[in-house]
Order: sequence, then C-alpha cells, then structure tokens
Amino acid sequence: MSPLQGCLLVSALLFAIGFAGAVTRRHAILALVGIELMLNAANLNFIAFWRYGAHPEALTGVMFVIFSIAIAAAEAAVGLALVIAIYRHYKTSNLDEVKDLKG
Amino acid sequence: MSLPFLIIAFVTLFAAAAAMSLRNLVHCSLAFVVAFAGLAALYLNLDAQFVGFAQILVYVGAIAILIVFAILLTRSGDTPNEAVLAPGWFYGIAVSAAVFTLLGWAVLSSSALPKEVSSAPQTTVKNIGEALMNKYVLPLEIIGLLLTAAMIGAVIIALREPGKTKMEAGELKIDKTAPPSSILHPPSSTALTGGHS
Amino acid sequence: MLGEQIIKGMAVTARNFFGSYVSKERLTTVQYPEERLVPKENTRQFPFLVYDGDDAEKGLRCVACQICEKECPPQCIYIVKSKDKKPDYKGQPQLYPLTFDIDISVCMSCSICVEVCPFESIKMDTEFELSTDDRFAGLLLHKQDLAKPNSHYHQVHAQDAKDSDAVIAGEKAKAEAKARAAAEKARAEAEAKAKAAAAAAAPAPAAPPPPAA
Amino acid sequence: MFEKLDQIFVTLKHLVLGYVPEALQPLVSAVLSVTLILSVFPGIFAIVTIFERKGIGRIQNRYGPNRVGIPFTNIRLCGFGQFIPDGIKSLTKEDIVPRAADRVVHFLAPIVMLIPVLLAYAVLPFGRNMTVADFDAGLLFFFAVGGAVEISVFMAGWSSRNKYSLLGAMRAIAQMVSYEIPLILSAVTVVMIVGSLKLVDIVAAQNHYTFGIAHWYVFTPWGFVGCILFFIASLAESNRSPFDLPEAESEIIAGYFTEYSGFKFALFFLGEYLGMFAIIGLGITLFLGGWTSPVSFLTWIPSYVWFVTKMIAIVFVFIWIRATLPRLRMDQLMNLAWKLMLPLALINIVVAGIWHFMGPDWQRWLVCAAIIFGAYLVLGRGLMRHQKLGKRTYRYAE
Repeated sequence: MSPLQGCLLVSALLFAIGFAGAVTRRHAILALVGIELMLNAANLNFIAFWRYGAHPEALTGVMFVIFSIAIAAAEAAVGLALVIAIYRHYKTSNLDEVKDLKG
Repeated sequence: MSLPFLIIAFVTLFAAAAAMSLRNLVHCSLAFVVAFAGLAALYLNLDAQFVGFAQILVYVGAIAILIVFAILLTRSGDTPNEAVLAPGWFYGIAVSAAVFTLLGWAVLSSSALPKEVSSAPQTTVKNIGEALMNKYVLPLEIIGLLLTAAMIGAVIIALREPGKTKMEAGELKIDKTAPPSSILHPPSSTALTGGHS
Repeated sequence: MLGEQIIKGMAVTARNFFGSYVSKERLTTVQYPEERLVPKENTRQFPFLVYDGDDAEKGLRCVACQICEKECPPQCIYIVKSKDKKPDYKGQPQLYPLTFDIDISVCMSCSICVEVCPFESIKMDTEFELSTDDRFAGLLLHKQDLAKPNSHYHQVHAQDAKDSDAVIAGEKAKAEAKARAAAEKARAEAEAKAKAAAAAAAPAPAAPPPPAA
Repeated sequence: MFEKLDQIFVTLKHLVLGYVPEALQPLVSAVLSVTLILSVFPGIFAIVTIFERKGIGRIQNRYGPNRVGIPFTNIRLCGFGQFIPDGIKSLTKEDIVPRAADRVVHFLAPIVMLIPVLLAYAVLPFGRNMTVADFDAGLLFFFAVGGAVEISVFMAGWSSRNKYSLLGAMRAIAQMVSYEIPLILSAVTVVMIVGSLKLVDIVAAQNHYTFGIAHWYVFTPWGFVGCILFFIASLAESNRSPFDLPEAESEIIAGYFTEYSGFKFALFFLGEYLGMFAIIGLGITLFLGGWTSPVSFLTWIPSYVWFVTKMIAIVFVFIWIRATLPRLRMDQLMNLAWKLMLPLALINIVVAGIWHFMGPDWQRWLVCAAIIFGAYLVLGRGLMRHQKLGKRTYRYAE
C-alpha cells in the first residue's frame, strides 16, 4: 500500500464516520460537526493528491484546501446561527422534533 | 506508510469516532478538536505547513469555540437522558459502511493512482501568497465576499426578533397555576423535617 | 483626548513607586517582629490575676468568690474553692482558689470579669503573642500562668493600677479604722467591765472577742 | 570574545551534538532546546511573581514580600526566595475536585493550557541563531497555537460545574476572541512591510542602524500604533489587568480557576505567565527589534541578554498598568476592542500600505503620522461623546 492509498483510506474512513454521525445523531450541532468532518475528509484528499500527484508546484490542492477551510468557517458560522435560531423558536435542538412548517 | 502517519491517522480517526458517538455534547466537541488537530498534523506530515497551521487557527481557534458557544447557548451541555440516535440509525450506519467499503475498494484496486512517491515539494508561504494574488485572485475576492455575507447573515439569523420583550419571546414564563410560595403558605412540617434530615 | 487620564494615572503610580524608595515616610508598614507599635493605653487582651508582694500563693487577691465564673459570658473561667482559709490584705481570713483556669481559646476579651470583681483581683493584660502548637492544653491557662505581680499591672496599665491601688488602700484604711474602732470599743467595754468587776470585787471574766466584721 | 559569548549556547549545543550518533541528532537537538526553554522561562516566571508582588507593593507604598531568602539561613535577599516556599506550598496542597465535576476534562484542562503555550516558544528567536523551529509560517504558527488556549479555558470552566467558573470561562473566551483580531491585524502590518511570516526574517529586517539608532518598527508611525495596539491586545489575551474580567476575584471568585487547587492551579498560573511571556516575546520580535540592540554602540552585548531585558522591561510595564488601572466593565471591554482597536488596526494596515508605496521619502512620515493621528482623534472623540469609552458615569438606584 502506497502512502497515497493510506491517506485516501484514512480520508474515506473519516468521511464514513462523519456521514454516519451526520445521519444518525439527533442533535443539530452534531449533524453540523459530521458535515465538517466530511469536508475535512475531502480536504485530506486534496492535500494527499497534491503531495503525491504529478505537479505539486502548481499548488492546486493547497489552494483548494485554503478556500475550502474558509468556506467551512462560513458554513459553521451560518449553521450554528441557524441552530441557535431554531432553538429559540422550537425550544429544542433535536432535529427529529423540528418538522413543523408553520411557525 | 511511516509510523508517525499511522499514529496520527489512528488518533484522528479515533477522535472522530468519539466525536460522533459520545453522549455528552461537550465531550463530542472536545473530541472534535482533537480530530481536527490530528488532521492538521496529517497535513504537516504531508508537507503542507501553511494549510496545517491554517487548519489549527480556523478549526481549533474559531470553529470549535463557535460550536462550544452554540452548545452552551442551546443549553445542551448536560448528558441527555433520552436516546441520542435517530430512529433509523441502523440504516444510516449501514449506508456509511457501504460508502466506506466502496471507496476503500476503489482506492485499493485503482490503477490510476501514481505508484512512485515523489520527493517533498518545495513550497513556501511566498509561493502561496503569490499564487493567491495572481492566479487565484478572483476566488480570493469571492471568498472575501462570501465571508462578509456569511457574517452578516449569521448575525441577522441569530438576532433576537425586534419589538418583542423577553416575556413575549417566551424566555420568561410565569406559571400561573403554581401556588404562590413563601409568605402566604408557610412551609409544612413535613417539608421542615425533610429539610433537616 | 482619549487616553489622557490613563497617562495621568500612570504618572501617579510611578511617583508612588519611586517615592517609596526615596522617602521612608511613605511606607506605613511596621516590620512586626523587629519593630513594634507602642500599645495604646486601653489595650486589653486576656485577663490575669493580680497578687501583692513577691509570693504568688500568699499575695493573691482572689478570694474564690466565683462571681467572675458566674458572669463570664462564654464561661471560660473555672474555679475550685479551697477548704481552709488564709488572711487577705485586710488581715481577714478568706478562702482562696485551689484551681483558677481560664481557657483563652474561649475567652472573648469582654472584660466583664474585671468589672464584676469586688476584690480588684482580676485585670486585663496586654499580652497577645500567645500562639502555641497545642491548641487544647496550651491555651488553657492555670493559676500559676495567670498570677502576675502588681508591678506588672503598673507596667501595662499605669493609671488603672494606680486607681486600683487607691481603692485597695481605701478599703484597707476603712477596715483598719473599723478594726481600730472595734478594738477601741472592746477595750472600753473591757475596761468598763473590769471596773464593774473590780467594783464587784470578783475575779474578772475574759473579755468577749470583738465581733467579726 | 563577545561574539563567542553571543553564540555560547549555539556552540555548546553543537559541541554536545558532536558526541551523539547522527541518527539521534535531531532528537537530541530538540531535547536540548526544549530543556533550555523549560528551565529558563519558568525560572523567569518565578522571579517575575516576586517582582510583581514587590512592585505592586511599592506602588501602593508597602514593602511587599521581603522576608524569605535562602532557606535555613538568615540571608533574606530582599524576599526573592519567596517563590520557593510558594512553589512547595502549591505542590503539596490537597488537590480538590468537586464531586459534580467532569473528572477527565477537569484533569486535562491545565495540561491543555500549558501545551500550546509552550509550543508557542518554538518559533520565537531568542537570540542570534537561537530559534528552536524556524518555520516558514512562524507567525501563523504562533497565532494558531495561541488560539488553542481558549479551548483549555472552556474545559476548565465547563468541567468545574460551577456557575462562576462557567461565567469566567465565557468571559475569557469572548475577550480572547475579540482581542485576537486587533492582535493579528496589528501584526499584519509588519508582515506587509517585511514580506515574510518568518520571525527570523522580521528581526533581520530591523537589524540595521542609521545615525546609531536601530530601525525598529516602533519608531515608524504605523509601527508605533501597531505596537500600542498589539500591547493592549496582548494585555487582554493574557488576561492581565485592566482586562482581568475572566478572573475578577471580587465578582466571580477567580473565574475558571475557582475549582482548581494545588498543583493544577499552579499549572494554570504557570501557563498564564508563560503565555504572557510568549506574547511579549512576539511583540518584541515584531516591533521592538527582537534580539537587536537599540543603539549601534551596544551591539556587543549578547543578543539573548537584549531579548530577556526587553521582555522583563515590558513585564514591568504590565505590572505598572496592573497597579494603576481599574478593571473594565464587559461592555467597555467589547467597545474598546470592536469600536476603537479594530478600526484603528484596519486604518493602520492602510497606512502601512501607503508607507510602503511612498518609498524612502521624508514626506511619508508626515502623511502616515497625520492619517493615524487624525483617525485616533476622530475615533476617540466619537466614542467619548457617545459615552462608550472615556469617563465613567455612575447611575444610582432611585
């Protein structure tokens, strides 16, 4: 197994863990955390392909990860603001109970 | 597959699994911090220094704190008594296991992956900065716009609705059915003895 | 301008900092074990027992009347009366305390014992360095620890000691005057009786003793 | 002779490494450097606690500790031996954990506090050729590990299950997050001018002299403002007075320390002071020329002596401020960060850009100073008029 394959396997497992968490946990914050883990698994893929790929001097993977981290930060901020707004409205942060379309 | 890589990967995956499976949300968020620090270490192991440090700065310094604040603001810091998993948790785990099996099979049997290990690329912060300012200047500007929009949006979403007092917003509630305590009804003798026993 | 007052405040503290090295008057701290403040005239810490003369056993003013024991609010005084009597400064035979203990870990320095004592025998001391490593036995003062000469009282509270001496001298003088008067009277009576006896030409009976005061 | 003295630690390290097999050399080199840092800075911490108590005492016209010198002798050393009994006391005290506390997190918090703080020392240039890990993105590394301190503060506050601890932790995190922005923005000006995130390069850029005076960035208009902003932000980052709301003893009983005792408390205390030294070290490196000497005729003094001297001098200013200024209120704290320091830091970045593009001309001094001073006046006036900052007003209950 080459180092690249090791990285990709780690990233696949991380993605699976994040996916499982995001799908199965009831709490809204943990769903967000699961999505963050999935994003980071993708970032690890980018870095691994940049490091062991053909043209590391082009910095494509690094750039992608930098932008991805910035987007993840924005996503976390908006997502957590949503969680707080939902909590304020429904008095719960359990995703299963938040199903009313009418306020 | 060096030893440091294996150790860091194990720690990262273990922390990620803990973050997704612990009952207490604060423990989850702390495990999440460990997972992201481990990912930063993986980036450093892959010679991506700038990205590793940025990962620590953004995830440990900012996002983890945001999550912690959100946990405390939604009053979910205590260990819940009811189930933490959604009713259909089995299907979710089955699907994610299937995803992992598929991805793992693809990675291990792929012939497109470069087999030889190239030497560590020489990247400096200067290179990254120059690339950001020349080739990637448009994405950079868009990211700046996105961050501003996200910040304003987050503030507006989390803002308390205007014109409502705390009482109307439902934060302060007076339970009218409850009997008034203290002065009018002196505590009963059982309460007194209960207090002293 | 914003920040002006901060600069002013910093200047004040800097002046204090350097000033404390230059002028010793700024420092109000007393370096305690080496330097000590002169105690105030009214300093009171814990009670002690006054005795006259040199012998603590003989000159102890206390007559074990137990008023202080009864009055003491935290009840830190413990007295055992003697079986025999010995003469006090007035020459009258009096009881004396076999045991006189004060638990100063309980004492609250209220000096009620001093106020109620009719014999000027218990007074307040100024000694405060009484710390000990034995918190039970070490803080229970016995008669021999408590008994201090009158000169010590003069040393710690000169004016009060003078007043107290005056009271005692007055009492003594009164008692002596009374005794003298009684003796005078007895003698007069005896003489009268002797005269009467002589007149009766009978052997004189013994003079009755003067009634006890 | 003086050059040898300057490089004595480097030479000694190379000497020791000569006796070590080649495979182990990186490890031994790291261990040596870490040992030196771990012995020098806690030592400075011990001395500084005494300086702090004595200095505050003198400012308040007291003596401060002046009894303990060398143990078992009568030598008093003006009380500078006080840290030995203090240390023994805190190490042997009973370690109390509240029954409701989260034991694991409660135990880990002081350790998590100390690790990032010690990591931050890795990139600081203590002297000529004396940097443990000269990362290409050293400044970024420093800020990244500095951000991890907040997590430990939260861990300590949350795991204690005490409302004061949690309040203190929330205050501390809000304060650290707010002041991290002016801190980083004021450091960005230096990065713009030097063109490198490497701290060694930043020191090298300040290491030349005109008329015998060094080119420290504090002597330029943007550098001066940046230095002051960095200084205020570092006061807030290290939770020092007047920004010591997180551990305000009179309101929330030492905040997130409340439930800590004995050795864990000592670790927190150590972590806080080491964090303060680290951030002061970074400030020195960025604005005060790092290990360089201020005037050219004093360059013979060893570089690490300059570094430590500057650090101690700034620590003295910290102590002086602690003894002078009262504690801010929470809204005043936030107003200062977001309404004065953040705009000023942003304007300062613009000014640094103007400075860079006007070239080595004397007019740039005038232009930059005028812009900065004008901005300061306008911001200060505006804030004072709206009673956000400035004189305190007192309202009494009717």
